[in-house]
Amino acid sequence: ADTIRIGLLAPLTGYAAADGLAVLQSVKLAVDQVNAKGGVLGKQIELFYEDDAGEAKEAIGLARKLVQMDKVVAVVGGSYSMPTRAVAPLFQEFEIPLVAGYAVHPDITAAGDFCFRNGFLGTVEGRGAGVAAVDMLKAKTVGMLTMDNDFGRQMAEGFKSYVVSKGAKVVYSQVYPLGEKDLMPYLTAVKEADPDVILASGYYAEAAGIVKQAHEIKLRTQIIGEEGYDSPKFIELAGPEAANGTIIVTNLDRDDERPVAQAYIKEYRERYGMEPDMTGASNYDAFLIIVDGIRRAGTTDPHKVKDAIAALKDFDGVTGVIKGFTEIGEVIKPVQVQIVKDGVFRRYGIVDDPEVIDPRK
Amino acid sequence: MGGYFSTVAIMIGIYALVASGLNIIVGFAGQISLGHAAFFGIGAYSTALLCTKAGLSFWWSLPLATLITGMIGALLGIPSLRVRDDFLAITTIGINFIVRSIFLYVPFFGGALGIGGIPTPILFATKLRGQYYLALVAVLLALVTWFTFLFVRTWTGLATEAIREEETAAGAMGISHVRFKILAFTIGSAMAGLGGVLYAHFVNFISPDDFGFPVSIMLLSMAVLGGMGSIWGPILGAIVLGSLPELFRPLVQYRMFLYGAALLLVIRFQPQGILGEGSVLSRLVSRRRQ
Amino acid sequence: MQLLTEHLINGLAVGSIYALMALGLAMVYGILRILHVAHAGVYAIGAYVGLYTFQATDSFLVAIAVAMAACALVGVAIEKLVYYPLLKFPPYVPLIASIAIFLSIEELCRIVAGPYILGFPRRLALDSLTLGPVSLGGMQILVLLTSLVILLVLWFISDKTEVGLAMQATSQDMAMASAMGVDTKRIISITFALGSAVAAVAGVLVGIYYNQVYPTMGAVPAYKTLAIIVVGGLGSIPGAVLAALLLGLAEALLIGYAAIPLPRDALAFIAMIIVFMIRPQGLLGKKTR
Amino acid sequence: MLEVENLTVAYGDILALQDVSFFLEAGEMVSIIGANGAGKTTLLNTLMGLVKAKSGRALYVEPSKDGGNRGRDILQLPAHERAALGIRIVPERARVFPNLTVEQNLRMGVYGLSGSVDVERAFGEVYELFPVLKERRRQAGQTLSGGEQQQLAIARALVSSPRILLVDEISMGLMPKLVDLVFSVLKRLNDEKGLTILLVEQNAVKALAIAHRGYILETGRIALEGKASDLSQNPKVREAYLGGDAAGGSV
Amino acid sequence: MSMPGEDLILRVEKMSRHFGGLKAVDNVSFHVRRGEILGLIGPNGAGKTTCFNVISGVYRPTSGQVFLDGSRIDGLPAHSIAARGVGRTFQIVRPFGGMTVLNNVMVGLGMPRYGSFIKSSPLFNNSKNRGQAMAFLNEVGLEGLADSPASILSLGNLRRLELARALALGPKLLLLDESFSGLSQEEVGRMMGLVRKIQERGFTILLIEHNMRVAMSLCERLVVLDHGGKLAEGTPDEVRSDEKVIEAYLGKGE
Ligand SMILES: Nc1ncnc2c1ncn2[C@@H]1O[C@H](COP(=O)(O)OP(=O)(O)OP(=O)(O)O)[C@@H](O)[C@H]1O
Ligand SMILES: Nc1ncnc2c1ncn2[C@@H]1O[C@H](COP(=O)(O)OP(=O)(O)OP(=O)(O)O)[C@@H](O)[C@H]1O
Ligand SMILES: [Mg+2]
Ligand SMILES: [Mg+2]
Repeated sequence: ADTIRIGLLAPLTGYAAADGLAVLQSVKLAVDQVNAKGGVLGKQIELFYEDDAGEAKEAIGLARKLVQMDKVVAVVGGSYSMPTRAVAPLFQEFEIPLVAGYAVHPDITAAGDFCFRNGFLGTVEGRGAGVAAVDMLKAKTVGMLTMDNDFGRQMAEGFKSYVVSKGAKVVYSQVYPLGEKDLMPYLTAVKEADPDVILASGYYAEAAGIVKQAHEIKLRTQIIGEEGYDSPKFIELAGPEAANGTIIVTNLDRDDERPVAQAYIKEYRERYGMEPDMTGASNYDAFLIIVDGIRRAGTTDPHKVKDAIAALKDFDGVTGVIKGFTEIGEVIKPVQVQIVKDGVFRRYGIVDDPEVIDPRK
Repeated sequence: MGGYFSTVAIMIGIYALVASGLNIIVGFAGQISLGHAAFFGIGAYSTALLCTKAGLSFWWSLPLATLITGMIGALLGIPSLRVRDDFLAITTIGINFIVRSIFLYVPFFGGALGIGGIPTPILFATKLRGQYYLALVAVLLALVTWFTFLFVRTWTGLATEAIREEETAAGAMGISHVRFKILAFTIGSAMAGLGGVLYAHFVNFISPDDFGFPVSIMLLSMAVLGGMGSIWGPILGAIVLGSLPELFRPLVQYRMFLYGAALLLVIRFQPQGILGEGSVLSRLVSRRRQ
Repeated sequence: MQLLTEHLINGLAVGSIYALMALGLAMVYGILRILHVAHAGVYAIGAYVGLYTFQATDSFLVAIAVAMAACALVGVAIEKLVYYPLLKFPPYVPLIASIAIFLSIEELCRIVAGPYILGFPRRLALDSLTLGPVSLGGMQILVLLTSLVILLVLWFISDKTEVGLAMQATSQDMAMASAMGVDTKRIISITFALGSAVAAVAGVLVGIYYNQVYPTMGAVPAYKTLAIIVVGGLGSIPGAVLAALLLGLAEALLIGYAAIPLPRDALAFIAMIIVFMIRPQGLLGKKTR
Repeated sequence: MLEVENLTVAYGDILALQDVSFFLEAGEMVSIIGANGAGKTTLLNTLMGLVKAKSGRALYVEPSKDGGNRGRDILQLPAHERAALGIRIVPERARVFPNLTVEQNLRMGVYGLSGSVDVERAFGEVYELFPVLKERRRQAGQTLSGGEQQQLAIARALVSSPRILLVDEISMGLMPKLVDLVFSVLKRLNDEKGLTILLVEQNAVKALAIAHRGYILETGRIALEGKASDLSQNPKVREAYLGGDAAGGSV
Repeated sequence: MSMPGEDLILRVEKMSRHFGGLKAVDNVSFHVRRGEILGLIGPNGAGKTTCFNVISGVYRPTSGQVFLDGSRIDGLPAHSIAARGVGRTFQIVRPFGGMTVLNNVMVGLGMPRYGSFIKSSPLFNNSKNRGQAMAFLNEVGLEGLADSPASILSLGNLRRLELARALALGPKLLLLDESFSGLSQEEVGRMMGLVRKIQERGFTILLIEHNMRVAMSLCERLVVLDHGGKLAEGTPDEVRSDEKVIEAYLGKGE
């Protein structure tokens, strides 16, 4: 073929459509940037994207379509855990490299050596949040208000194990269902328990609800959020006043001076007229990791590309300097701690303690 | 035939099977159920647990999980004895939500993570994949359809229909509404369970959201669209509603809208289903016969 | 004690929003015996129209009025174009149609307004009210008051006027009602217009209360309100209100105190099933044979 | 007052009425007699607007405007506008509103008429006629016994002071005492108030006894018409519809 | 009144059925002898249909007992009372509307089979069953409408269908609730003949009727209810001349 075909699965409709859009826009940006510089191995890249609506049963058919009909050589997994987890074994079987952007389920990389992840495991991000809580904020008592899904639960686990190991006490722990808008009953209870910090997970909608309603009932507890908060929408919906001072752990650092990060942020803004977020950035990187793999392999042969990706070292990504992948394909990169100041995310700190960020721990 | 097509065809086959079960409950027994995905899920979870935790093979698990689902269906059919019509419809929505919550919240069922590693069935030392799996689904669907065909022609079928039409009069004819309603729920649920088994071993991993309320809606739409109470209806409905989204796939952003609009148009202008009485298709067929 | 009051007030506010959403549904069910799932879509449309009008005019009242008018139109259109012609078919036929409409509305909202959650540009400046130890948020007052007014108006219409009687008669035997001189088409349209306008109010209030307007905002209410109206007794307006308030309170208290391991949405249905085991016709429903 | 021309009604492919023509003079009581399934109910329901006609006309002439008026075709009007003209029906199977109370059912009878009808008096009259209804004022329609429902249906039609009353087997389910009462009420209303009545009745002896004229309906067509007294003497009619000679009185 | 050793098929003892404060049936006792035609008459709202509903198991009695062939049946579910041989028609007709007239009758034929899974699993639509069902339709004069859906029948025809369906059960006791109302005069005569024929086949019949021509000529005995209680009982001649019955029910008319 005269182009190199790369696939993308993303939730362009359905409950996660907003994330799907950020993913698609970012990857398209990356494709154009690469092609503008002459492509890779002298060929242009052609993107084949499909909408899995965030559902496993949709994704499995589409994975086959990408491989068997579109003949892609590698795939960016730009969707959530459930669909990505469903397709990982298929790509393994087809021997097509898959780099998941932000899906968090452990089984994805466990499917085999063709499956990689450029996002944090929940436990890693949870430990990162733990560092922010006890090491940066010096919390003695903590609370947890956890979103009820795989990510929320794993994160809570990582967080809890870290803070407890550092001697902090968990005084409130509650799981809430996804999509919950009325968080008052929980927050009122948090107010009663009065921990120093609370880890409150959620996607931007729940996050905005938590932060806004906490502001309304004048909750004093410092809120630590996670990558789900990492969206300009969060600040917009919560209102800058309520959002101010919220700390989150994520993988995009807006104050990162490295040109690659600044260029992405600038071009994204210009091209789409909106703020980039972590989901887009992470998949942008996932795509570039594949391109980099092809370039270093010097071929599109999936086995060689896979080996090249596995051998990645100190890759200069938008989401930080990626140290590489573990033998099972989990990314090793620093956790970014950000704080909302004057209505925008700013750097608060970086967690790069190998003990914390190594997914094998 | 590419893998993509067999995937779509397998899903259609599975849905046709599950919708056929719903057809027994709604079409023949007249008990509106909006929670059929719960039984689909119970079948899938049963086989997942039987195979991953108890180490059973697919071929043992298939009948066992079907049976288990049928039994639970009998149990969950009990509300239909107490509440009727729209009350029942909404109660079954409730059942769907509660069953899904149990999958989600009881750690035994794997929580939000679901259950993975459900084995692909093996027959004569070949893994049943792609076309082979499609063949398996087709054979089972044919069996179920044949069963339905017989069911409606038995005294049981007649009694079930009588209850649908007039429960008090059916009672005066010696028909126990308890027995036949529960029976309909049992059979219908067992079919859904069978579909769930096939689904689980095809996708290889399952999670609570695969069996949520929207799936129930889709199943009911299939049964109604094809022609409720007609044996081929659910199959046709599954083919139409299963392939429409695939046809619209190139229209990414507009796909689901078109799907909704298409469903609306069909139901609005063929309210008795594509195969139902007075539909374009059935009129064509009967004209030819004359 | 103060905590308890806060829970109670929050529960009441949430409950009255549920009531507004359920009311229209109960009315529509009352007249056509259709499980009008698309009502939740109308509610989402109300929120969007309210939001855009608010952005354009900066006036809460105008936003509400425009949203009500728009939703009344949409509601009547759904009734005339889809439900009315489907009345003679079994109940699942209009139900499926309703679900298809709902799906289409959700998708249309997403296509037109984008998949994002939108917020009201400026929070309404509402003072909070302090009564002794209890402080009521401005939003809560707004929600409670609006709901109360609407409830009273609807109760009056349905219980004290000839139109209300005609609504009931139409729902029980449409042909006979028209033989008694009732213009049943008009009565049905009035019912849909009223119910949909109330949904618009609910949509706008929810949009402001949580500051979130998004395409799938109707998904949860779509089925939860169904549970509410059956618990209340299908078609019974006071029943729907009672059930909605009870549910709002129960949710607030259970989540606040009992830390139950089930999502609140399952709660509504568990409550429903318990009610049915005791009173199959719902809290205020009439027994029918 | 009502002139029906070539009325044809079909349910799907089944023709229930074919080319039926007849008329009703103002103040007249006309009886329609026919076997089961002949189309009597269909006829009344079509005139009321409960069933749609396939073709034909039914011209309604306002009694007040005497002389050369052409009247309007009520088949083109929706049922509620026919009701507004003063056409009312006592339908087959009573069809009371099941979940409305007795009183609400009666209120439906005067729907939209509160200006033109003395509701209090009208209610008083029917309560006097059927005391059981007053007793059961607050009971839901569907819990009434069959005969009580029938009484309610009659009362509901009478309270509106109709101009044309369509009556479909008014005696169905009523006890003998009430059957006599109801027929005498119909006769009185017809005599004294000039109420125009179209009477469908299986009890043909009674019907022909009080009606002025009659029509015999056979499988959807008018087979015979004439003065009531002539019809009841007609041997063929006696044979087929009056139960032969066994048709004595009721007791 | 019943003599010892008399062959009673149905015994109703001190039966009451109240709805809230309303005593629809209050402390009523009567019996039906095997092979007779007994009429249950009385003013509208007297409680006749309610009696049927209790006997046939639609309602439980508030108090009192019902014996069929000596064994108690009150409170049993309707279907098991039907299975014991009580067939009935409904005053407010209840056809299986979506099914054909023929299948409506088939449902009745199936009665002996509904009790067990094994027996209810054979196919029903064979020529033998069709023939039997058609025979019942013939008796009531509906053979021409066998393949029409029941929902399109006129009221008079629905009454006949109700009767055919109940006959198909082969009941030993048949309860007819105003089965003659709405029938044309000619049909009434024919149906009376049919009822007599059924009686000759050994069936027992309990009927509610407001048509006195029918009640007086068919029934050997009459039980008169009023306001939930028993007002009178006796032969047609006795009842017809009973002042209380005339006052409450028959009226002075004609
Ligand atoms: N809804 C319907 N659909 C189809 N056919 C119908 C419907 N209603 C009535 N018919 C048919 O129309 C014809 C006339 O019925 P109709 O009820 O007018 O008769 P009728 O003279 O009132 O009889 P009856 O004395 O039994 O009440 C019958 O053949 C009947 O089967
Ligand atoms: N479900 C019910 N709830 C309340 N009252 C009822 C109910 N069913 C019957 N009744 C009342 O009980 C009384 C007896 O009713 P029933 O139907 O037995 O009368 P009936 O003797 O059959 O009269 P008819 O000759 O008019 O058919 C009536 O007054 C009726 O209003
Ligand atoms: Mg008739
Ligand atoms: Mg009765």
